[in-house]
Amino acid sequence: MNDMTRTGLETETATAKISARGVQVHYGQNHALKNVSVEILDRAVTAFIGPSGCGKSTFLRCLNRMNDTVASARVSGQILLEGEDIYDPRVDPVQLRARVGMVFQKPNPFPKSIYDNVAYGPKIHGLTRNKAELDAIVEASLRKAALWGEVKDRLDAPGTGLSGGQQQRLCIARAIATGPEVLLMDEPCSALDPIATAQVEELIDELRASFSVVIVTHSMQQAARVSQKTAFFHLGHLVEYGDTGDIFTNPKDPRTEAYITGRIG
Amino acid sequence: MNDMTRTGLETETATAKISARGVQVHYGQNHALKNVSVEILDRAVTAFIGPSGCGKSTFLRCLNRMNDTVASARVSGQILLEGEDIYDPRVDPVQLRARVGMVFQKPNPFPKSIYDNVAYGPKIHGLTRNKAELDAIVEASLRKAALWGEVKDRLDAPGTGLSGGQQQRLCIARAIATGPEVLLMDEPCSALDPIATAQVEELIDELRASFSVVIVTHSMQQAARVSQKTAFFHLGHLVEYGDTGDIFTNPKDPRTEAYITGRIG
Amino acid sequence: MSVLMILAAIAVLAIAAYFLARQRALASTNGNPRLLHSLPLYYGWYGTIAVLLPSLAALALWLIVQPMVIEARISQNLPASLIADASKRELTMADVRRVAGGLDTAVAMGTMSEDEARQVRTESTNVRDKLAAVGVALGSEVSKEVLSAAQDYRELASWGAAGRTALVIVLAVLGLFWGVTRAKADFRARNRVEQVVLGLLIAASSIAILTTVGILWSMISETFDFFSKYPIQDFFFSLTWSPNFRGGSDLGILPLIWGTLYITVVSMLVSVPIGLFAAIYLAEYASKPVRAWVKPLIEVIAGIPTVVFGIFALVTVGPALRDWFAAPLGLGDSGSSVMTAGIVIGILNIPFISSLSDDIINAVPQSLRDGSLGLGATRSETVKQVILPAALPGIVGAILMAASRAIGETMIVVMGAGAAAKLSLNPFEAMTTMTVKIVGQLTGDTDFAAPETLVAFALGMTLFVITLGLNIFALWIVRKYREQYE
Amino acid sequence: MTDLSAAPGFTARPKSSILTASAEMKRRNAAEARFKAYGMIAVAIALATLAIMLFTILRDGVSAFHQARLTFPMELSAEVLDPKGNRNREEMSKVTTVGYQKVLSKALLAELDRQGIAQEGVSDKEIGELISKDAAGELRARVLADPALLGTTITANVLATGRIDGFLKGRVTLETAERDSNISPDQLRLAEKLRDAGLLRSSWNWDFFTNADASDQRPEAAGLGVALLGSAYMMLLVLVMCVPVGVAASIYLEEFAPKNRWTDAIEVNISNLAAVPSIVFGILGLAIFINFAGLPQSSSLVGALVISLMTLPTIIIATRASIRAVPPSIRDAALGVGASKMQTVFHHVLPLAMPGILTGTILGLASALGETAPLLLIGMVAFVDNYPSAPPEGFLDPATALPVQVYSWASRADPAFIERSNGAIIVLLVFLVIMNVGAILLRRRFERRW
Amino acid sequence: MSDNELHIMSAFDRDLEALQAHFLKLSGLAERALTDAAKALEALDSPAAERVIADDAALDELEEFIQMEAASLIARRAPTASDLRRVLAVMRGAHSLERVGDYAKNVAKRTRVLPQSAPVDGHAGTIRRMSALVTRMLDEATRALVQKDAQLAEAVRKRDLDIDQMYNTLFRSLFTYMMESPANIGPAMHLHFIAKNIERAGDHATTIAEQALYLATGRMPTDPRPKAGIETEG
Amino acid sequence: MSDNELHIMSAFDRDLEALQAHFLKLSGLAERALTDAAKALEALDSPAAERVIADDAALDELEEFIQMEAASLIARRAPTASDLRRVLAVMRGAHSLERVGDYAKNVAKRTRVLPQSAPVDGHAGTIRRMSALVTRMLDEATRALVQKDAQLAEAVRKRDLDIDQMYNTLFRSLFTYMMESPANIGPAMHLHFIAKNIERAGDHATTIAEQALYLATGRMPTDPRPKAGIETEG
Ligand SMILES: Nc1ncnc2c1ncn2[C@@H]1O[C@H](COP(=O)(O)OP(=O)(O)OP(=O)(O)O)[C@@H](O)[C@H]1O
Ligand SMILES: Nc1ncnc2c1ncn2[C@@H]1O[C@H](COP(=O)(O)OP(=O)(O)OP(=O)(O)O)[C@@H](O)[C@H]1O
Ligand SMILES: [Mg+2]
Ligand SMILES: [Mg+2]
Ligand SMILES: O=P([O-])([O-])[O-]
Repeated sequence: MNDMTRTGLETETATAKISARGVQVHYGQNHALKNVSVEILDRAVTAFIGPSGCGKSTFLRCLNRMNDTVASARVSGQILLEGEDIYDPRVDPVQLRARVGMVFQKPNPFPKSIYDNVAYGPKIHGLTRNKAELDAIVEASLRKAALWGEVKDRLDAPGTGLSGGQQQRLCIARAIATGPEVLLMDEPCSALDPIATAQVEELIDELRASFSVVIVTHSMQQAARVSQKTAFFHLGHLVEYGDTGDIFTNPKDPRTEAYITGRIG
Repeated sequence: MNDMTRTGLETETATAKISARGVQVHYGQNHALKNVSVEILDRAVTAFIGPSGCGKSTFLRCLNRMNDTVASARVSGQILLEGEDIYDPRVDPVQLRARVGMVFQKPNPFPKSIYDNVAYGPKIHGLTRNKAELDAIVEASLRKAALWGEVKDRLDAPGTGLSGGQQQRLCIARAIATGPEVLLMDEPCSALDPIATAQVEELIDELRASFSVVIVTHSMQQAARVSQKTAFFHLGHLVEYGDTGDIFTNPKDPRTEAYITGRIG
Repeated sequence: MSVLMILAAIAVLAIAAYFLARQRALASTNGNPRLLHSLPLYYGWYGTIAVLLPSLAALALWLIVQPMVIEARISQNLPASLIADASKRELTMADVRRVAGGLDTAVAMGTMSEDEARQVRTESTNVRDKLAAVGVALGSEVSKEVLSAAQDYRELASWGAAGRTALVIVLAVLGLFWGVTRAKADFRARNRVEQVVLGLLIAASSIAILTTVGILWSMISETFDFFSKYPIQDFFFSLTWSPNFRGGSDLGILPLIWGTLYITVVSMLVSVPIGLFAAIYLAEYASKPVRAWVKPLIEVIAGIPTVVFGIFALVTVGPALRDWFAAPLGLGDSGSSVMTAGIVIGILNIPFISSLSDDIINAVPQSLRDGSLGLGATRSETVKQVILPAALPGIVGAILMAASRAIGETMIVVMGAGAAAKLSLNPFEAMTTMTVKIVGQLTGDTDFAAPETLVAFALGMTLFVITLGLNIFALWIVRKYREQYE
Repeated sequence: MTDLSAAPGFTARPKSSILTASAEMKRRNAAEARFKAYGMIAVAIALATLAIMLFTILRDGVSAFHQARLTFPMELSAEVLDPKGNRNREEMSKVTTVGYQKVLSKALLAELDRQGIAQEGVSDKEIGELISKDAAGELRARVLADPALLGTTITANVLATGRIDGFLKGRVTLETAERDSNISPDQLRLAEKLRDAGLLRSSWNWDFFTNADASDQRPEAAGLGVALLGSAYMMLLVLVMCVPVGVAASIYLEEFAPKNRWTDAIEVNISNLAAVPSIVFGILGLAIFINFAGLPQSSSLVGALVISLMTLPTIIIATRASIRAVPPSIRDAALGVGASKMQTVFHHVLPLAMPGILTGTILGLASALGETAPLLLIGMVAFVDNYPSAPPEGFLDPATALPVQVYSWASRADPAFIERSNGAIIVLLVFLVIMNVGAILLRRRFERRW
Repeated sequence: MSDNELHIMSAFDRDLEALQAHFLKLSGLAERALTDAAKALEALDSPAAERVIADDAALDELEEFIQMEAASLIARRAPTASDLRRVLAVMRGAHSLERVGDYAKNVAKRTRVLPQSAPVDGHAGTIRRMSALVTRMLDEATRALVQKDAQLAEAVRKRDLDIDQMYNTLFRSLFTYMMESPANIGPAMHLHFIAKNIERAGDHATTIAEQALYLATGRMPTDPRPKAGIETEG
Repeated sequence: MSDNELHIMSAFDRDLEALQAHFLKLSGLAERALTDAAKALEALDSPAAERVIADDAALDELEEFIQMEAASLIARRAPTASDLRRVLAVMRGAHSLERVGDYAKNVAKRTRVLPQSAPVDGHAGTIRRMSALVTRMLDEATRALVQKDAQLAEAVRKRDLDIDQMYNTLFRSLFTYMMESPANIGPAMHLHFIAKNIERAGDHATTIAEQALYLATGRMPTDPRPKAGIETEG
């Protein structure tokens, strides 16, 4: 059976994009994340699941140092992005975030035109020398986000006028535009209805051809649908990490089993 | 096969609690609900599913005239609660709402003690003559809402201090306390995490022993899990209404099939 | 070079620095902005800041220090008689400055040559007339000492100006070099620029603290001065207030506090019920169009200056109360009264209470309303049992703030309540408050050192402490409340 | 767990038809109606007071925009006004206003004669008193400015005295004149005839906007010029000092300040400063800017400094509120694509908060415009009849401000000043309305940008 | 394993239990059918055989009901991990039981047409013992599945070898019997197929045991089933 | 039916298609095994029979892979309605195909031990024809399932009767052959079982056709399968 290609899982080259080693996070006295070590694969979708408050978002936000903006958060341990420690004092978190993009729970387009939303990142990072280059980046990003067809005739319309699902795809396009290598998504579909959710999930599935995607989700079904790797967090611990198919048919840890079958009371 | 008791579905006496006939709702020019006729069974959970904006909430809010508070809404058609038209001019919506209770999307306990939250309805409706009776109602309601065990030692604690799932069960207890016959719930779990959701679903399943429950949900899985009857709305139409098991294994209408299998694009 | 010229020079250098630094940064990567750490404009801004920051700081410092140094030098040379005590010395220095300024003007207008100005002597010329001709009026004849001191002053000032120009320009040029040389690809220009901007922001936010410090500082020393001249227990416990500008005044604060509180209570009796009910009506009952019109209309009241309310009290309310209530009831015949001021302050506070309460009521989430209505409660039951209890802390906060406004209100009381300090229960009698007396004592033509004047500072201090207490309490309540829904 | 049987309470509510209202329900509905009525009454009271206030102000103030003037031909006799006859200004200026006064009353008398209007027991002196004391000065200035007028006959258009003006406006009646030492009923009757003859008429009063304040003797000449200019200077200064500092402080506190004791102190401080009685700021201004820093009393600069410190908290609070109203998700979004904190604030937060900032600023300025009490303490209530010069020096010149002018007129004895005081209020309110409308328009405009 | 804990949503547990209860009932029906058929054969009791044949309809119906119920449970509860394996195991187990029922019915049908003269005595006993063994295997396999008892399942699986050996013995005996006289060939053929049927029923019991192993471990057993010659295959 | 439209999430479609592709491949393997076994029998070609036996491992493995994949698909995509029926139908169909493979293997094993002298010529042809028919049925049933073609499935289901009749004919012919000489009994028994195996394979084709009907209509066919006597049952 091992010689056959499993349909759901086609991670050919399983190289690690991000390696976290013994990551601990404290919020003041609250030990929110306890010794988490995990490898985030390149060109694959990794899902973080777990009960509320188990530290999924916390860990996700460690990966692009968005936790820096929380005064009380202290991060220890090592997180390597392609072998370089992102918590090295020499690292400018602003530059890091251009490489590790983020998409949030609620679609949050800037109240600007669709074009400007996507162009913002490239502009502040000085990625382009002229308007033509910028146009090209915007178009490419929107295409990648499967939104170009829907908005190409109204790039000047405000991004906030789109529907929820389109807004979320716009946010993804915006994140893509800075040319990141990793895309972090914190419950990107929880504010969307089932149809928009399916569209975004479809997009995420396509994105893994070019990015390493990490997605936090409360919906185990969603994790099962979109991810190739799943990590289960519980009370700040990383309990189990493995192939999504295995986790959902045959988890190793009884806590994982209890959670995904709806038994933690 | 028909002579066997189907495990999921034990609706012994299928009497209609509410009959809606040709209900139409306009919001100004917007024809939000088109000729909906449906029977809500007593002692069963009926789920309303459908894409965003299809009119689920609108129809639900017709059932206890919460739409009266929306200035632009016009309702036509007939809705009978045990044979009496609830849109009859003689009907006082305030009285109606005591019989048709409602639970909302986000848990909204009053910023009072747990006890006062539950006692509020009985008090304003003058259901009790003395404190002992009130205590009895509060306890009975909390028991029914499967919350008594968790809060019986802190009835004076503020209701807002409970966890999300507990808050939602408190809201259900509050609604139960006025002794309604029908409980309407508009996406009661969409603000909850999976564990709290499961707890509330469990509660809903128990409630159908005594009430007629109507639940609007975006989650088809949820509808499948908790309901005995499912109604699928699409663009303001009631497309299909039937046993939940049938709808989810073998729907009649291609639109229902497309929606529940994730095909409406 | 004049200050204006220096500023212009710095500006030119700053602009130059912008472009040079930007250019250099770009050149360091052969024109490819992607290889720069920051966007090119940040390198430009860094250059600009490198020019501006040191030179402007030096300039400001120089401008502050130079007069001090010069005056110290000059006063050394002045005869002791002219600088006997602080006020005398101040007067003399003012004369010196004015004469020096006059000479400057004269030179500028061409009526005097530079040499003349330097050489001119009181013996040979009537300096006062000369200066009057160019529009500089001097109170008295110019004494010899003053003139020579003025000439010294000019001399030093011109040296100072030269030194200032040199220093500032040198600093600016150095800054330019610094800024431009550092503009290289891996220089973190954005971070540096942002640090400077952050510094400016912090400086701006410190002004609030400085203001409070200023308030306390301005009152504390005078208040101590007052208490050194007037016994503190008399101030706080004496029942009479009768200042006498010839001395021997009774300066008991109790009548003033009584008047203040009486007026405040009356005003709250007017504003709280009306404001609260108006807020409830607008927030819960009024239809959209009604609300859209009525709310701003009520807020118009809040926008009307208090002096207008003062006039209203003086011209309309006072006489009306007197003629319709006080006189017929035999309670007095004063147009100015506690009632007048209280009612008018009450009116003034209506929009304050109604607006704040309206905001607070609106901040109660709609879901609570839905929850209550969904249980079969009527609107008034919802308001009374759910919304008001939820909003109560906020409303109490609003009421406390309104009370502190009423206590601190000045113009209406000045114009509507009269100026007689009395301890009376009759609301139709004129009484007065602390604020009125502060104005009264400080605008009278008395010696600034007399207790009758200084008492105003003690009053101000007391008022400040009372309202501070009230406000902090109100703030605490409002904040606590706010956290409930956040 | 859900033992229904153990629920005695659930039988309490009798099952009834929804079509009939219970007695209980009727009682509750009545309570509902009462409650609603209270609210409407409260709103009605609030609006009624507003209406009464505006009504009285308009009633008492509109008349200030009209002023009675006497118009009659007058020969400028060269002998009297230029006794040396050499048209030398310096010589001519030796003739005081009293001389002109005489010329004026003589001309009026002559006109009366010419028109055949009987004096009816009003003495010549009393007729002269009909002309405002201001007229002579005005005429003198006019002649000195243009000596060629001497010897010609010009049409004099001079202010009538305040009582006559009041008489035309109905404020002064024959009865009040009985008790008035400044005017007699006879004079009023004569004025009536003058009016009928067309010599005396009421006309639009531009001088009200341009004149400086005037002494108690001639309320008819008092105007708002200096106050308007003073207020304008102050507003300009407040705008320049307050807005940048306020916005900068708000940005720091909302976006950058770490949450610690110090920023907490700043925060409490600011909320508190917003509620400190204005009179305390007056004391501050007096003690610090005048007594300590030695800035000139009554100057618009000191006024502006005091008002700025008062307004700063208001602007900070409004600005912070609108910065806070910008959803955090926008900040996350910007940080998420790699914008720095500073870029996030200046590219996204500030533009989004702009409408709120603008509105808050304008409203803060509007309330600053109406502030009176602290200005009294720093001497801006002083009588100023010279215009401040042009900025920047003008900022140091003595000036007064609109609301202070209102107050100072209101506290004068002559009822003519009350009218002017109300007139000034109308001007002040018009300014406030303009600012508020401006705020609304600006806000709209900004909001449409997206 | 934690799936012995209860689900938060008890209706899920009830559904699962109901499904398993039906499954146990089905197993009971299959076992009785097999026992009854063996008894009818031994006694050459046609009416009893008729009853076995008639009863098969109920068994088929119950099996289809279980399949529908399981499908509905998958649709409604989206089970994962051990829950999913349990449902799938029950589905496959039910299919096996239905096949067992079919075999019992075939035994009964053949019993019906066996001549009274048939040489049942010698072989029928063996067949009854075989069927008793299979019945026990079925019972244990079903229990192993419901109770997720890997050990029991493994034991059942091992026991298949015994059935195979009994079958082989019987096969040879019947073969000899056929050789004796051409007249014996007809009845012996029937007995032959009957034995084969019961052997197949034993295979199905093994299949159920394997499902129990799958359920308990998440994998199908990888070592090949113990087999005793071609006769017992296919 | 709308399930010919694509899912919003195309990975779901891909998964479903992959599953069906494997299913078709499995069907191909089973058909080839059956054909090859029949051919080996006709030619009494032991090495060919060996190959069939060896190939069965791949078939078993593919079947288990399909079962795992389908379970994983259920766990990961929580299919409902027609999607769920499709997955379940494939699971059941795969099981049937695996059984067909087992029968082919058994045929091959019996071929291996048939003496060269066996009276294959007469019967082997019939068996080959039977197996050709079954192969076609399998092919068509699989296609009916994948293409959700109720008509085709119904046709396959009807055709089962032909197989049964051929089997009955063969049965009688072999019976006669056995009577002729006791020496024939051994080989005839093997042929007998071989025929029975192929008949069972036909039954499985019918089962697959029934799954196709279930998929297309949501119900299992309620009319009883056409049957031709006890021999073809069980
Ligand atoms: N800014 C913060 N300050 C203090 N504690 C925090 C903060 N953010 C999170 N925590 C705490 O850290 C723990 C982990 O939080 P986190 O947000 O990572 O959970 P999560 O798994 O994302 O939960 P959810 O599913 O509800 O989003 C929780 O106990 C939470 O209370
Ligand atoms: N208060 C309102 N005023 C005007 N239109 C409304 C109002 N409420 C709902 N609608 C419109 O009525 C239609 C049905 O809305 P409804 O809220 O019932 O949808 P829904 O099915 O509940 O959607 P969702 O799943 O997003 O809650 C929509 O087109 C919506 O825009
Ligand atoms: Mg989270
Ligand atoms: Mg809805
Ligand atoms: O159903 P089978 O005969 O293949 O076990």
